[in-house]
Amino acid sequence: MSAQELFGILPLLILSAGIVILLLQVSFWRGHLGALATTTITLVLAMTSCFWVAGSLSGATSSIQVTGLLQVDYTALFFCLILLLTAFAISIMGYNYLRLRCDPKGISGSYPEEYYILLLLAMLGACTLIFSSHFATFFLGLELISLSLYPMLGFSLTGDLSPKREKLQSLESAIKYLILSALSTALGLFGIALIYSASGALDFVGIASRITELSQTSTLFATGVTLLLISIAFKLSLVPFHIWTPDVYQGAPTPTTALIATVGKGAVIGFLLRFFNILDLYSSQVLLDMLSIAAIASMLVGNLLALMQTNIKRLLAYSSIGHIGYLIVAFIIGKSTFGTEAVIYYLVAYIITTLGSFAVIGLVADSVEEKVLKGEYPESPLSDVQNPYQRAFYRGLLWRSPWLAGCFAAMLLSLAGIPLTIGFIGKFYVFTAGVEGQMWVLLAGVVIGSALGLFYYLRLLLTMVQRDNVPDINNTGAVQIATSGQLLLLILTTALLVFGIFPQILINWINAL
Amino acid sequence: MQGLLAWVPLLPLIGFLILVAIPLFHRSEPPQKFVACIGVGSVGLAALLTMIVAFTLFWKTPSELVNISLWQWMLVDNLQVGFNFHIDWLTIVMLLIITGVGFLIHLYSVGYMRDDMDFRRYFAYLNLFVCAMLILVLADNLVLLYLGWEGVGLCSYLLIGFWYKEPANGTAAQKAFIVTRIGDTAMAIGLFLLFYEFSTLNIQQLISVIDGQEVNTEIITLACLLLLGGAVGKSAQLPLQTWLPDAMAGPTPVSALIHAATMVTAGVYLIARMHPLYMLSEVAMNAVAFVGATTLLISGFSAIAQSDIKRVLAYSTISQIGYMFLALGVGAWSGAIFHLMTHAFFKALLFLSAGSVILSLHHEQNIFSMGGLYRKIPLTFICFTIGCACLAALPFTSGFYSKDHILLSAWEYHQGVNILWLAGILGALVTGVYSFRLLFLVFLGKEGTASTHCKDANTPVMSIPLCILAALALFGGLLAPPLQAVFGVRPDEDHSAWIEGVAIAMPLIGLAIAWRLFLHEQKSGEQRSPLMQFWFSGWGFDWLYGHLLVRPFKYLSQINHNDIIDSLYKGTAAVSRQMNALLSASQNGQVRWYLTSFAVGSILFLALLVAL
Amino acid sequence: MPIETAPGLEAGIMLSSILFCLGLAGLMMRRNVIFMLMCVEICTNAAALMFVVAGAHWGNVDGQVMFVFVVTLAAAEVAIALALVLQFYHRKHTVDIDQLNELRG
Amino acid sequence: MTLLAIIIILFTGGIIAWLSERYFKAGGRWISLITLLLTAMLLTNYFTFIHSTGVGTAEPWWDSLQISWIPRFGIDFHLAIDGLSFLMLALTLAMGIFGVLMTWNDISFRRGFFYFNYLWTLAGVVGVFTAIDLFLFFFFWEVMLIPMLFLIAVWGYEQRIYAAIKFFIFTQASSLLMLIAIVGLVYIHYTNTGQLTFNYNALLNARLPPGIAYWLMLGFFVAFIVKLPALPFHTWLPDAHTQAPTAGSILLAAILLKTGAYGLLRFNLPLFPESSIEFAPVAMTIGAISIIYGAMLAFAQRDMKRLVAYSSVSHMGFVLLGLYALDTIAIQGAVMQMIAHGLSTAALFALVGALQHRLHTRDMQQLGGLWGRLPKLSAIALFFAVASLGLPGLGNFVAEFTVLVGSFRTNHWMTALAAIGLIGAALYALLMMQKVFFGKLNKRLEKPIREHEATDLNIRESCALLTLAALLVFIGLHPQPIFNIAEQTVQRSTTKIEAVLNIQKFSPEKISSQTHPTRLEHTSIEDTTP
Repeated sequence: MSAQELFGILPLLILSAGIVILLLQVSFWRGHLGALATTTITLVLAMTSCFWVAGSLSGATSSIQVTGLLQVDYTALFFCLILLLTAFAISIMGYNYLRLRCDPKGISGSYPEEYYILLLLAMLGACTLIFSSHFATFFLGLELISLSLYPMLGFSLTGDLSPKREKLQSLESAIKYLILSALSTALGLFGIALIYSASGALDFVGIASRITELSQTSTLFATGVTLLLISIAFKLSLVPFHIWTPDVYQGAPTPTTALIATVGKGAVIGFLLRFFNILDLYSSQVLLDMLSIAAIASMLVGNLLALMQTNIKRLLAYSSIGHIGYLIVAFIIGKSTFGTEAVIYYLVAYIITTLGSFAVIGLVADSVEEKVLKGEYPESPLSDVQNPYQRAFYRGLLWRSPWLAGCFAAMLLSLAGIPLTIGFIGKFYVFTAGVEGQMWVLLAGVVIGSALGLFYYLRLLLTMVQRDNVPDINNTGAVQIATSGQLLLLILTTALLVFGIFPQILINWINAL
Repeated sequence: MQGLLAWVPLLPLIGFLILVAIPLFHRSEPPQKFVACIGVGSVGLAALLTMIVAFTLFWKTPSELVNISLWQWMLVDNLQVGFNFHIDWLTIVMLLIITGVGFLIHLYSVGYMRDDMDFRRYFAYLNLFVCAMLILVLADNLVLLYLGWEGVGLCSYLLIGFWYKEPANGTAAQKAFIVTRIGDTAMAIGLFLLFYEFSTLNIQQLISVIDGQEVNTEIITLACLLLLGGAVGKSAQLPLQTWLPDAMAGPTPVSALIHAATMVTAGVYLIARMHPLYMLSEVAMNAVAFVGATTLLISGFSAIAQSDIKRVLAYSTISQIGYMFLALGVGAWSGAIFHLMTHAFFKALLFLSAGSVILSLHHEQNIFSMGGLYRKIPLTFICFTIGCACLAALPFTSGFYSKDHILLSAWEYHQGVNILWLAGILGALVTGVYSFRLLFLVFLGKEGTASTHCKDANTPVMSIPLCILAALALFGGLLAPPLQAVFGVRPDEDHSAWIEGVAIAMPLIGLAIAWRLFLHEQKSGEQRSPLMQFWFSGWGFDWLYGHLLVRPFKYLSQINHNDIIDSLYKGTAAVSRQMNALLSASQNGQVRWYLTSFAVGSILFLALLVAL
Repeated sequence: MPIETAPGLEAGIMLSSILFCLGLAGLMMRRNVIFMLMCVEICTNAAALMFVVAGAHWGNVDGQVMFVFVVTLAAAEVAIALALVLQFYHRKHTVDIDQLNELRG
Repeated sequence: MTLLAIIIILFTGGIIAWLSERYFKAGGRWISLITLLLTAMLLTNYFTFIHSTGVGTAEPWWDSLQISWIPRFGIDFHLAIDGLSFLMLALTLAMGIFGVLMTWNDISFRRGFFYFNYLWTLAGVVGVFTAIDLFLFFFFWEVMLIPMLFLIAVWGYEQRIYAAIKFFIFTQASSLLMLIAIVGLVYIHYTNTGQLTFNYNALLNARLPPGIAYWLMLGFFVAFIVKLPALPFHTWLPDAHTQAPTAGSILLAAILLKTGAYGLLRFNLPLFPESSIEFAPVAMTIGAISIIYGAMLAFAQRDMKRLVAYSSVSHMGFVLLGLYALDTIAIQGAVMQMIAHGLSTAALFALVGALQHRLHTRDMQQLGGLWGRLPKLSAIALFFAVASLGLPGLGNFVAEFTVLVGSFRTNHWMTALAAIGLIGAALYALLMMQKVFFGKLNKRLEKPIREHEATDLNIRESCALLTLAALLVFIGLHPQPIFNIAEQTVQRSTTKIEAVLNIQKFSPEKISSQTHPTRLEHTSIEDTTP
């Protein structure tokens, strides 16, 4: 392992170091803000190192092969950067979430710091997954994400101020995800084993070189890839492997939901792009057809499921199923540089928007939780109007908290793919990709899905502008969210609008890869 | 000098605008005198102007055409429509009738409408009508003519429904507008056809185009029939005659001006104006003649059965216009116009007299409650008698000359006894019957229930027009309009005396029948024999159209008033909701079910792998 | 490259497939969470077995390395899982997975 | 630059109106009025071009502005104006001012935000009418929808959410088809020439394979006729109109519907001449059926706003008929109809809104006999009712007449069918007059009238409405300026189509079903004016 190789995996090293430091720090000195600081510093350093590594990649060495296991290139670094930024946002959301739920001075003394360790671990897994060029690292990365996600999903259990209902739901989501994810991992492993038995190699380049010698239609190989794809489809919650998504999203602490919806999917997409490209799986029509079918099913089923949903977290879960379906449309022509660009752009759009939506939901719920703690609000909501996760709660929000509602409206419009937002440019990419690949059936799916999607996005949006039973002008019904949360929303909304109106900025960044 | 004619339609328009704009500057209603000055004065000035121009033109060579170009209206591709007036003797005759009779009726209205709240609105509408009617006859192209055509239709609508508080009036007004619109639509299609074929809608150009070349007779026939559709609608001829009797809901002077003297004869004018076109098509000519002949008989018989004084006159108007159509159909162009003119005089006279009767009887219109009025309102009686005499074409009245002309032309046209002529003759008999029936029932005989309250309502502003019109009706026959330049000269033929004799005899027989039947009829207007009931209802046309067109249309639009197409989308939405419910049921929260779905999904994918 | 197609490969695939299916079936049928975790283990181990078989077939050690990986991760997974099951039992006094159905719709 | 300035002023005006809400409760309407007047003044800059346009000038645009926007896709921020755009902009701004004036006191809830949405809708529409980069066009096409959505959803009547969502889904779903078509067009052009551009001028010369061109054309067509709206995509309109606040209805009817027609003329016909010719009979049939069907449904309504809304369907059917007659006269007529319908229907909606504001009902069963109490309002309503039934001398007649004259040359039967719509127009217009204004005063109305809630039109409203009336009379009697301004744009569409038709004439197997018998040459006779 040369110095250059070590340099190449600098982001991973920094993350690992951060984890170790945080572990030590926590064992000596418990402190919520301190943990947050270490986490954010680690993330920032890792991001910086990404730029640094990218800077050294210029010219002849467009990628660094780190032993046989990892490969560092521009695309991977870009993904890494995006995911680290996401993690940054999630750590802020997490801070606001945990602040209200964990009371170290309480009777049982619940501590929030482990959440950050788990977050960094998940990020380490995600980055490993993106850099992986070998099934061992793929498996390692994937499992790192999953293993740290299980406790994160169930993290409400440790907060002794969390409402009882929230704890139970959190537990339920963790167990559900654990069992299903374990099965999917097993299936994926089985697939890898089949690929290995067909090709005799575990590194992607090796497999690629072997399968050209093998007959293309080796059943063993194809079955292996299919099983692996199923496992990945599970992580992406593509139909028909989507069924866990709403339950897990709903039950999990909102920052974790955001994590699973963004990093969990982004890393897998990043890996999938590399995997398909190296193995040249784009030439396999069967796989593409399979993906297309899954994509169409996802677009339709996801949006149909969301149609009458009143719980916002479930609604976003269903909508994310649809969105991954759109993403796959771009992914199918991912072989061309344009396809890659489209996938990345859509992913960035998806991440910004999803993050923003969950941030809004999480922060609104936190503000309610704060009131509960002060005794101003009933702990167990009697009606939907009092439940911050229900649509009815958002009634007339625009008149109560215009800025918050404005941000949420921007997120929703972006999800619906309306111009001036990044979601529109993303959808434009999908359409362009679809036209370029002449995939008319898929495009029809996108159109129908979008039309269905409009209904529930708009219904939510218009709920926020309802004028009946709006409290008086003196902002009694205003939702007060934390300053850090406001800042986060502001940044996300700005990014959403800037990249929506001047997409060239982001395109340039992507194409600088 | 002729350029002044452009002012003729403009003056009533200015009057209209002033009357309409008053509320913008003035909170309360202006005094009646002011309104009357504007309303009557503008038309009076227009009449004066027309007479001066006509007088000067009379001494010039008759063939001289005058065009007045105001501005280019539409110029798109080869569609060239100018806002231009074309003036020949036909126009001038029409102008004289419209402004002259119009002025008299305006004047009469000042008296008739003196107690009405909406005095100003009335004169505004009336002025607008005169303007539109003038544009109709002045237009040098069919589009501008159509403008006037629709304009008079609108004013007719407004004036029929003038007393808007009574819903029946509104219904009558709507009926009038919509029925004529059906005709107008046919006419519009006719215009499209003409433009398609000849690339121009200018009347003179059209005429010169068809003069010069071989033309497709079928197209011409079709175009003529479509134009006839418009004429039929506006002139209340079969099959679109049903609106006119109902149109009597308007104030009586309106009926005199619009539904007797001017607007309803626009169809006659149109066909006369387009006569070179019609002459090319035998079919169209026959159609016009038969429409006229049938109408004049049907409505003549209907007039016999009516009990409302104005409805009698309305049916008689339809019948008289039928005569004009008959004349047009047999090529007696100038005869038609001549009858148009005399009809304008005597029918206006009749309506205005009827108006006096109605006003004197406090808006009683049922002739069976009248009777014996000759003593109470003698001037009206005299005028009405003159009118009836003209209508029935008693010898030496103006009606006699014009109707005689028509009957002779019908005779000539087929060189002998023919169905058209017979219809005309029979019509003359019927005319005699119903006109004198009316006279006897209203003015002679026993006093009816309403007659007892009779109080002469004539004021000088009403009497003077009545007298002038009476004079015109009596002596108008001497004023044969100089239309040779327009229609060409027809050689006079000698007719055997018996034809003339029949023509003279028929009205007299009618008079006798009326004398015999109606002078001492019991006042039992309510009980009618089935035949009379059939005639009373206008030969059941209203019933027929009601069941054939109106009701099905209303039914169709009512059952579809929620828009059946929308249910398509509502259905889609419902299906989506159903599928949502179905899919939501799959999210049942059971881990083992989730595991099963995962397994099934995997198997599906593997099956896909095998299948693809 | 395989020197020759070892006869053991097919048999190994069959065996591990059957194992996997057994695990899957158990997963779908058992209601006790502990048993379900065991079934997941069976599935994972089926895959691990497959690695070993393939490694033997190709004559390289990658398969065995992967096996170690898999076993390690399975252990980690079970550790977390058991912690969660403990919480589950603590709160619901049961380990019946069917009791876990609050989230749905 | 002026175009950009207009758009920017509208956008910033909207923001200022919103912000001013905090300080002046009534600030929004003044700011919007000033903003609109300012933009209208800017637009007058282009008056100089009106007279200098000659047919056949090499440069079709009066003014254009091109700034690189997304070079990755060859997308520019490209605005340009020609005669058609100018007319549409003038209509947009005029109706914008009209809307503000007519609803001066209507809005009491969040006025600033209301006018923000109002101005942003207008800005979006101005963008639509001037964008000639296809992507930019689509961008504005969508941008104008969202503020409109808010206008309906926040300030609308009882069923506003339903109506707003319906409106949005219809337009949005159809516009996605257009997006696919745009991308497809650009992609084909790109594969043919290697030049990636969304520029309208460049794409005009794209050579498209006939089969694909047909589908692309349909993509555009559907998006545009949803907006128009024509059968069978019209059902959003009655709901949206009925539920929208008065100002929203005015914007929808007068301007937003025109974007569909504009799109057909600007994009569909010149971009896909062959397919348009092939498709013309179908489109004309849709147009004719819309005319009749719209009129029939208008007749069946009880709600006054729904009646006017369905009448819009009927009127816009004329536009569709005229455009797809592919005949200069008919297309000119369609342009005229866009303007005339904008004026007359906006006024009708304003009147219904005024009634609703005064009497709190739009149900014609609960109205009646208003003439006696509200004579000015009734008289003006009468004027616009007869305008909408196509009375000659008013703008609508000129439009409908030219449309029908022109389309008769290409398709007799459809034109004859459409002409029957004229009867339908009379039916519903007079029905409305009869039920609302004539007859006896409805008993239910006695209370509001007695309590002086229902006053007649005031000076502001009268002036606004009379100005529209005067405009309608003006274009009814002297439409030539509008024909002249639009001529160049129309010519550009028709020359392309005629060129295609000429080619088809020489290949006998492709002769379309329409026959063009030789017509007599136009002979001009000098008028002798004494």
